[in-house]
Amino acid sequence: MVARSYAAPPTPWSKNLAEPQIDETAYVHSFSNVIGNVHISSNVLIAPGTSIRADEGTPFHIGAGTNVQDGVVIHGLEQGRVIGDDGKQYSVWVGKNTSITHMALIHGPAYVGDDCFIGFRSTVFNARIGNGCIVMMHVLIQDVEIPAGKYVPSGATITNQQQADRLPDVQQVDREFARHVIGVNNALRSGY
Amino acid sequence: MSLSPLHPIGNFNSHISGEVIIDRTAAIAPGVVFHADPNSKIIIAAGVCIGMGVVLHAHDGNVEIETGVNLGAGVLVVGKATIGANACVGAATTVFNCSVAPKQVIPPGSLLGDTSRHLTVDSTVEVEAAPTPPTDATQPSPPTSA
Amino acid sequence: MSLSPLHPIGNFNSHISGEVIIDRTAAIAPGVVFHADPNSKIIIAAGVCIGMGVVLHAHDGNVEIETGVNLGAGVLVVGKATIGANACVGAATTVFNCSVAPKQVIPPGSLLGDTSRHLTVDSTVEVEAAPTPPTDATQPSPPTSA
Repeated sequence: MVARSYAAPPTPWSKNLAEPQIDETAYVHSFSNVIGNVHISSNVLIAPGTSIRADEGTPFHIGAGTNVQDGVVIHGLEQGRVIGDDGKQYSVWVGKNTSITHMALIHGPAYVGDDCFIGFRSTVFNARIGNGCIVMMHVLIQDVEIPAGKYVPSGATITNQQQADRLPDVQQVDREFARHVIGVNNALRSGY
Repeated sequence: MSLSPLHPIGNFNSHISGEVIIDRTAAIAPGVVFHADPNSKIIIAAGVCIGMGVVLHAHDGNVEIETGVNLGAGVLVVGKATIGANACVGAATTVFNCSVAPKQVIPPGSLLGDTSRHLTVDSTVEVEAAPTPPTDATQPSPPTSA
Repeated sequence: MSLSPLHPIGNFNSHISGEVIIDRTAAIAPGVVFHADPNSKIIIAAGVCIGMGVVLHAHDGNVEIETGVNLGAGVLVVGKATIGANACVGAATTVFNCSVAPKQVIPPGSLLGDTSRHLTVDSTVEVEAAPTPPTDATQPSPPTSA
């Protein structure tokens, strides 16, 4: 699959023209915008209409088997970094086998762990989301660290750490619903 | 619930794939994504207006946008859905696997058809959220390490 | 993967159809849809600023955007409506078959006009979101209705 991608434009804080590094098994749709220092691992799906621009905060990492769906935006502030699982600093780290569904916004500094689900139109900004979390739809998560395995219901606004600490654990029914939604999305892979 | 921001679209190309039938009197902004899975269709009737950045994804059934419907910018419709004639769906609304009746007016930022587990996450949270608890607990921003 | 088509030069990334009259001093962002049904008009006066992703759909009457009006991104105006001189309409607002008085300031995400049927969409969810007491998302403070 030929990916249309671009070097980040030179800026006062980044003089090099970094280009994305995309694993050859990843599928990056040509109508997506992938710009700058972005590492895309094996079997990642980047759908059309996505915008992944490492032109301010940089670099980004997207782990193996992760899906990034139509209309998703990944971007980062110039300042602020998270520590990725490899111990290095990233503006945005997304782990393995995670689903970032339609129109979600992941704005760095942000860390999203492995096996997570980020629902339609939810926003993650200046936050860490532990492995196996399920974040439903129209959610705002900002300035907090969410422990692994937590469930964030639709419409929630989680902007202080007490709220984050009291979130309920993911239940089987939540996994099933997320799988249902992802099932819809996975059909995309065959479609493209 | 906070109204999520409209994403400025990175490019103005529209992407249409699968079986998509668009009446020639429909008005469609740039930067839309219409995707019909196999055995599903997207049907857009006469006089429909569709705003920028709208995503329609038909899956396990058809997405039908009936005559005279208006979809504001950034609307997302996923699954099997009918938007009834002359309905008006506000910007940044999500419609998941459900339908909107004819002539209905849906406020901006709505979420329709969400059947996930709804619960009141410890409402006690409100209490200490308000009186600004002094400790470092209110000092989150943990990820910004560098 | 098909080769993407060449785009005609001069396409300014908007969709304008029907009888639409735009003053040459109006500033219009890309990605808008202006659609006037037969026997309806859209009239945009001098000094108007129109944000990205705005949809104007004149239906059974005219949509008039008077001098100096500002429409934020994603605003949706449907039916017959006048936005009075120097009014300021916040992003993602829906104006359905009603008018906004001159100089009025409408908060973002509002729903104005005929809302024959309100759905309480998931408003239960708001409970845990309480720290930022949301104006019921389905009901975003319509300050004026026609």
